[in-house]
Amino acid sequence: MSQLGHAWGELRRGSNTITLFVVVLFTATVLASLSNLLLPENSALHVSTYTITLLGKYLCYAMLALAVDVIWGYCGILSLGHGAFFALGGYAMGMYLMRQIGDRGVYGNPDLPDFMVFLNWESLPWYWFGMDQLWFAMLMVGLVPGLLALVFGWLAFRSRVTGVYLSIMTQALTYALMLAFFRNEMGFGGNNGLTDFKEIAGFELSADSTRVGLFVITALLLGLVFVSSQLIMRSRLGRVLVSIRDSEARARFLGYRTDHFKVWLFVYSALIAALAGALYAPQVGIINPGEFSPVNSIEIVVWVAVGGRGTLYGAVVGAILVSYAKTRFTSLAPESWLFMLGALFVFVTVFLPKGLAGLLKKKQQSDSSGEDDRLKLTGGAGS
Amino acid sequence: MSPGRIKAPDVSHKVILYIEALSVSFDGFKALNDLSLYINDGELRCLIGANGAGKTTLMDVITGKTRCDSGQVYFGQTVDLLKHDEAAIARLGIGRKFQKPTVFEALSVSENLELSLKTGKGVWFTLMAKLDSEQRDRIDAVLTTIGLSALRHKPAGVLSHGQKQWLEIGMLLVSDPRLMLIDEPVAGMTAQETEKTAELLTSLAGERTVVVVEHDMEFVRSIARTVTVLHQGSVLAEGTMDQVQNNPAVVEVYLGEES
Amino acid sequence: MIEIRQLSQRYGGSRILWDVDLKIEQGSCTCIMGRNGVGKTTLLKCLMGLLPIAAGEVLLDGKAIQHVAAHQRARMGLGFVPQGRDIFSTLTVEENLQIGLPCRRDGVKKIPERIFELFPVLAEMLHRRGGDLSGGQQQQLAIGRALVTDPKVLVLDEPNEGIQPNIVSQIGDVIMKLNAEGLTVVLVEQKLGFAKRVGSEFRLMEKGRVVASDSMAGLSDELIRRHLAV
Amino acid sequence: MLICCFVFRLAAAQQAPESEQSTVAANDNPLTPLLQELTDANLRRMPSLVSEIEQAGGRTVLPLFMALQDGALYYHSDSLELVERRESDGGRVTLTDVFDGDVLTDINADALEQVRINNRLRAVLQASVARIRLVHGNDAEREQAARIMLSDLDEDNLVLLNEAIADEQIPAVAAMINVALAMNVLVTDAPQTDRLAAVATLHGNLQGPVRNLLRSFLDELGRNEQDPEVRSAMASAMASIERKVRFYELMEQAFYGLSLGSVLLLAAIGLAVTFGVMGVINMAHGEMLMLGAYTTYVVQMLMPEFINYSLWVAIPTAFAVSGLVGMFIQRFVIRYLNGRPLETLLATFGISLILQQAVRTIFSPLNRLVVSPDWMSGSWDINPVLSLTNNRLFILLFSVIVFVILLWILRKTSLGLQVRAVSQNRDMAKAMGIRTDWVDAMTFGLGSGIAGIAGVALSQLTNVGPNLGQDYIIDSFMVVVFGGVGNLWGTLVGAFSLGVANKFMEPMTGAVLAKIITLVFIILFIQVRPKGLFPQKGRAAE
Amino acid sequence: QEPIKVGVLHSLSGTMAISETTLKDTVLMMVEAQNEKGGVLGRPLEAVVVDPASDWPLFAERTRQLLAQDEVDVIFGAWTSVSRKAMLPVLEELNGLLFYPVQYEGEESSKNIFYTGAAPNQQAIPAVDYLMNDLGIERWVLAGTDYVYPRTTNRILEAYLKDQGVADSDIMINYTPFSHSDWQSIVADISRFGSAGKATAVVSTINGDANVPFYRELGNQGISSLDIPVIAFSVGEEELSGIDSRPLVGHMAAWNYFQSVDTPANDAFIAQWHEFIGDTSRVTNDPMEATYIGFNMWVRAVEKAGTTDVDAVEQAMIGIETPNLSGGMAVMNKNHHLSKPVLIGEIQSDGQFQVVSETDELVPGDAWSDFLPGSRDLMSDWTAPVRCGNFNTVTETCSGQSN
Ligand SMILES: Nc1ncnc2c1ncn2[C@@H]1O[C@H](COP(=O)(O)OP(=O)(O)OP(=O)(O)O)[C@@H](O)[C@H]1O
Ligand SMILES: Nc1ncnc2c1ncn2[C@@H]1O[C@H](COP(=O)(O)OP(=O)(O)OP(=O)(O)O)[C@@H](O)[C@H]1O
Ligand SMILES: NC(N)=O
Ligand SMILES: [Mg+2]
Ligand SMILES: [Mg+2]
Repeated sequence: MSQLGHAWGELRRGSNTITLFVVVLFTATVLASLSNLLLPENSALHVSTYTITLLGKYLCYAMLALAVDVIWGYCGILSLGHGAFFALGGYAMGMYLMRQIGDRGVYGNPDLPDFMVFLNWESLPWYWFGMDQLWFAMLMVGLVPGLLALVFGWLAFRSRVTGVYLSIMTQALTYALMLAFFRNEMGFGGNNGLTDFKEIAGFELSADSTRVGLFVITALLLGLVFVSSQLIMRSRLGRVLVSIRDSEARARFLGYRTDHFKVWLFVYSALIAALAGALYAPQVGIINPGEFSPVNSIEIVVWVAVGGRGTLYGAVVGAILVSYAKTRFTSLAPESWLFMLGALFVFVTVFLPKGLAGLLKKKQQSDSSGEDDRLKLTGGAGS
Repeated sequence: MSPGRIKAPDVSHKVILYIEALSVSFDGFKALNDLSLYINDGELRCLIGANGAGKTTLMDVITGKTRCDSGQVYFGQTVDLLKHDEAAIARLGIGRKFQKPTVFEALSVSENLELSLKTGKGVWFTLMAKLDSEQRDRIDAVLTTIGLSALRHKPAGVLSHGQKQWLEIGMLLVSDPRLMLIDEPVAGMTAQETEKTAELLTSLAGERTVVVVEHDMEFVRSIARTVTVLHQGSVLAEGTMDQVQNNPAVVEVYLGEES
Repeated sequence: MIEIRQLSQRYGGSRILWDVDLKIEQGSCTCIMGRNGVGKTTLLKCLMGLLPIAAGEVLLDGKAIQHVAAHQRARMGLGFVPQGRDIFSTLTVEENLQIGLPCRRDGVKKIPERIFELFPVLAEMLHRRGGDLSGGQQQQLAIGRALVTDPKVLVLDEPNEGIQPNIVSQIGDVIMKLNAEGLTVVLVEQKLGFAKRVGSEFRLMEKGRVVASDSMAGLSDELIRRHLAV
Repeated sequence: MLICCFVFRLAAAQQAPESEQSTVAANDNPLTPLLQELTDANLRRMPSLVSEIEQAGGRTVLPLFMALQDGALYYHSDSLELVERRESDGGRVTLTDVFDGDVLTDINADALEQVRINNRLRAVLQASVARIRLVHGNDAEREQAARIMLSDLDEDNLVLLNEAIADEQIPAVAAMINVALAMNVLVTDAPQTDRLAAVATLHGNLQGPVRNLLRSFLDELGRNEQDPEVRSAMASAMASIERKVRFYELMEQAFYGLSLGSVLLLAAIGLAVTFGVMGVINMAHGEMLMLGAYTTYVVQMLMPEFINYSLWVAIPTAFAVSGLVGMFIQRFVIRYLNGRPLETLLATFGISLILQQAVRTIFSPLNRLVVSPDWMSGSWDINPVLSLTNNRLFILLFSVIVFVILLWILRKTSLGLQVRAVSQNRDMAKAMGIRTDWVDAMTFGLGSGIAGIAGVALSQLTNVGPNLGQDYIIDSFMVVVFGGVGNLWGTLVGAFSLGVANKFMEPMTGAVLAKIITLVFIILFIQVRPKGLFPQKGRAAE
Repeated sequence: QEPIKVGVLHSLSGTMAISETTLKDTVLMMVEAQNEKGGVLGRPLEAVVVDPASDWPLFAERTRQLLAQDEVDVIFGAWTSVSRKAMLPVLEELNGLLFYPVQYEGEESSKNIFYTGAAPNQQAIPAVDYLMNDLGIERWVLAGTDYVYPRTTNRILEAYLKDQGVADSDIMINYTPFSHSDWQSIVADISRFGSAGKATAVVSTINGDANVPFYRELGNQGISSLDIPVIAFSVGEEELSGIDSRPLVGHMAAWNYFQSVDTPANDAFIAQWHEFIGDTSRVTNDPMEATYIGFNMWVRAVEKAGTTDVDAVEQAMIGIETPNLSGGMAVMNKNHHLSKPVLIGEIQSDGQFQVVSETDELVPGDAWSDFLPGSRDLMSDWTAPVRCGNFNTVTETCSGQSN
């Protein structure tokens, strides 16, 4: 109880980034949703369902970026394989959505998804059981990626795999999963993945209201994840994480079992990623092994870096901005958008080492910095 | 709620640290060679010896950083340190200051101290942890002692070399360990600071056990009761400062003529 | 030999060095002293070109070098022994020493025997990784490494930190010997005894400024109390 | 008449060989109408036409058949004269007389039409050629002809073989013919002793048809040999064959493994420099490979006449191109990221996108055609079950040479020493007089240049397209990390062991699963040795 | 006049750009040519090109963008089946119209998609028939990239071959990942499989990028079309232009079109293409012809319907005939698939194919394979009264997406 109170206190006490973030997020969400549902389609202010879906996707990406920032920005664990957890979450949700199709598939088979019918599967593989229940699927959304993160993290962090070794191993992980999910024998639809979803929890996926609903839920959960991550990073736990980032050995000599912390954080981050994936699948309408591709995971890292690692809002902003840029560029300049995107990445790294958030901070600082700094700095020992 | 509490070591035989027949080698090079050493509870022990004699390595073994080839290390009568990892050893109450100051550069000075506090170190504990007023006072006191009060909110990364040395000492103090292993605390300090450190360490002994490695003979002289001299991985001499100082072997390999 | 004029330096927003003026005579052994954090290391790094300066001039033999790249300064005869030694840890002792050879103006391609005469332990450890050496051994290696470049000025930042007493006096002897042979020495040193033994000049720093300079004989107790006491 | 002229040439050609005096007069040469028919026969008629030509012309039609087989037989659309049309690498066309090989200059190449040919016809031609060569070919040709006949023991062939064995001097050829005859003995109702002798001849013979024949005798549903003595002899002959085959298959697998390893090594070795030694997480490494491969393409475009030498030009050129691009990247981007290794990932990822799109824009998104020089095509046939492909052999050799050179540069030149110093402590390196900027640029250029060289090799194995780099980047990182960052030997051992492991798994698991297993293995291996196969040792590494 | 908008949704970057960029250019060429002829319904055509970047979810997003934002009247796009699958729900939700120009695995028929590439029965089955009857092949290697098109095709072929009395032991199936580049052991396996004394052929559904190293390895291991012929369903002129085809002479491909087809229509098309792209060395291929047919049919259908309204055009499409490039007429059937001739070509040393076999009649594309148990009873008919893409002829119900 007292901890809750404490958390609330944290939340209120000068937490203006949190407040600002939450306010902006919710205003935007509410405005967008209302204007989609209430305004007539020809109104200038009408937000199209296309835009809502797009925004929903961006928010999922933002959540994913947040997941990466939590481990990379605060604990120095650079995961080049976070797409794996995202995709697993997406697949768990996708399996549920597939089961919801029921006998409306092209073959009209009430039990087997279409791809199983035409590849002659006799019956549903065991790991598909229970996936027709939303609660069970949601459990799996957390459980499967969570367990994977736990096992992988436990192995890696206990054996003190660090730095680029860890990064490359996470890449190997997602790459291996990609190859595995490509295999049709796995029973996840091979290269095509899962698609042609019809409904979620009884709501037609193609209905505007369902899309807006999913969008709002995504925004809510993003807000929640943001606040909880922010609280974690402000607690002593957050400082321990930073200390592990700076000098893991030293933290160990202070009595912290750094591997526990890292495993815990890794699982937490994987869960966020999985949640993002679960929200992503119904909004985008397809989940396939491409999500496991190492390049996707690198892109996540790029979002975080562009936004500014080590600041949660930076990650969110980076994800949304880069995704938006990609959306715009691919239609504005289909033949040369890669030049622009590539140049953007180079520009940001060279000129904005701390990302966009760093730019913001610098501005704030230069506004308030004065000459009296020297007094604080040259104190010397004792006096 | 104090999950951090750990049973005190069994010091019924007065000895808090047993080191017996310890050997460590790196690629065939013997850094420690059949070394035996006993530290009494509450003692202030100075460890001196030539560069490369194995002093830091000894601390590495005690704190779990380096695995030994053979030998035994006991904390009190019962705790076999070789069976514990770094974190567990730290939680047993063995604190250490490193030869090369290592602090958490991105954290502020006071956060460095906060993390060193003697409290729970588990994930859940730290998630919920909050500084109580007693701890706050303790941090303030230590900040004053190490002279970094004015820099408490600065990231430790911007400290000068000597300031980092002090911060490390501060981190050790605030963690209130049973056994302190201090590697070269006064390197890079002015004479006056050295004196101050000497006072500090002397005042700590008694309640805690302190093992200091230092090359500054003046400093050693000013704090030492028992001095152990290591040479090429084993004990060369042990005794009071005077005894050691007049030991020709020690003079030969370590002190040189002028001291 | 070396002259520093109105040197200022800042780390990001905070200023560390304030209009430092400093003169070092050819053949002198100048000790720079001051409490922790007053900016001694910063000053030396500015001299070596390892930190950008905000304003001011650095002259070597009357030539302005503040815009000369660090590696050029090394080739012009500034040898540096940094605080904390900064040994190339995965290079062997021999390689650590060889690194400096191309700097030599006399074109010698072999590590001079002289180094091993000064620091016999380096000869014993020739093929071990620099990073494996104990702190004291590393310190000797760092000095040896700087000497390989055959410098005109040797710049040392607290060279005795963590060194066993007999080696300290040995290092002192070496410095004095080299100094006597005409090598100019700039030395940051906290230990008064050592400074007094080897130094011919002193400069006292306080909060980023040089507050006193004189020959070593002029280092009064008053100055010590004012600028070095805790 | 033009036809006259053609027939005259034909007659002259038939006169040429001394051994077989043609008695056929020019006018009633039975070949003439057949050859004329060749120009407009449809593909169904062709096989029988070819046999008739063989009957009528004997060995004289061999060049004609060879040209036809290669699709190089053309006829003039008006005169119907048959000519051989060959095109050199550079696209220069030479027309020659089909029979005497004289270069023809008086024929308009544009008026030529190809004599069409398909697979069925090729098979017929192959048999015909073998028959002619068994009698008239040189040693190697005779041996090959006999070998081809092993799988086609019809009566005509047997007659030829029996004739040929009579005066065959060369043991290898005789042995091959004897094998054929022995096989024939087995399938006919010969007495037991003959059959046993035949089996003895076939004992341990690795030729595919021999194996198939013996297998069918041992197969109860096949010929099912009844005579127990013969049967047991056959079984032992078969066992010895299978033992050998198994052995050679193992060799073959090992070679495949090493060869895959050599590709991994080549792909990774440049990364071992830029990533392993310099610490730059170089996501654009794959694109350096790609640039090397495209350089090969451009070089071949520029010297179409000298494809056989093009690689020797491409290697230094690719080194220069990729190296310069690498230096450019280093100077204008990576230099600003010193001490921020993780950020290099981001910037180089951006660069890789730019480079990919750049080649897409310049060279189109399509794969480019890179030709293998003759000396890299084909294979070294050690025996019928073991042959090593030349391109793989060369690449294996090449990878080792590149490795040794790189090792030498890093170990024995001052650049090697300096780059290690710089990557460890830039400031201190500066203070030691090292031009860190220069060292960085050179090293990055070296790593990239080597990647370019690797690209030349890859162009001989796989697609030269904008995605080439993406296909290798992950494997490269895997190899470097598995071997141990900063250790070239680790990269070598890592590459070869992953290659071999993969290839030994593949037959059991298939390519996909083998790759997955390899990845999982690497993940688990790193748990045991968190710094790879050859970790950096010492205090500093902790 | 307000232009009619034509969406072009082919990957211009990423792994699929290799194949798809050409199709984007083809559509642009057709649009340009049509505008020169005065557009459609008197209105000019305007191409809206976007890049889904070989990223499957992006195909869905871009489809939505084209339909909802840009309000295009028709989309020409997609190559891989997965991209089409990703687009399909959006097309149906927003009632868009897609022309899909690539050979595919079948097992689909959407009201909103016209399939102008080959279904398995228009490529795979005739190819196998040719090998079996004309070349006497008895032993089969079904090699493919591990994804749905090869999987389905091979499943159909396996069933078909067994129907024809081929033993299990005479079929070898092998799957490799996308862009597989190390073919040494697989080719060696094929070679061993083929040396058992029976005529052996490889039926290859190996996808684009993996083909170069595959054929190179075949060449280097000395496996010629005489030893073990390979017949491919995904290797066309464009793929061959990146391979040295000299060692491959005699290996085969089955398509509905080859550049070498000698017809006036084809000559004109090739000339038009060369002029448009400004490079006479560029080749044409089957998906281009499929795009060509699809585009012409759409123009005819719009003119017939007098509107670009999707429902009207969809109905107008059925029964439309336009010339194909190989001489005959292509017919759009009720199941949204074409009737086309099937050609088998042998690779020539110049990278072109020589047609060695051609079906006498047009083969109607089959949306649902007769050789798969799940789809045997399904048929597709988008005309009244059935109006269903997957009508079960046994239960007489229409299941799935058409509801
Ligand atoms: N990880 C290691 N690998 C190889 N050799 C090592 C390693 N750690 C220590 N050594 C060697 O062991 C010996 C003892 O080193 P140690 O640091 O314990 O000496 P020390 O007594 O602390 O010296 P100093 O007073 O100079 O700090 C040295 O010669 C050192 O080179
Ligand atoms: N990278 C940095 N960023 C910001 N401030 C710094 C940085 N490095 C040093 N400082 C500050 O600059 C001041 C001078 O540091 P410097 O290292 O020059 O001191 P010093 O005189 O060498 O001290 P010591 O005797 O402890 O070595 C200190 O107050 C330190 O906190
Ligand atoms: N439809 C295909 N070839 O993927
Ligand atoms: Mg030590
Ligand atoms: Mg200093």
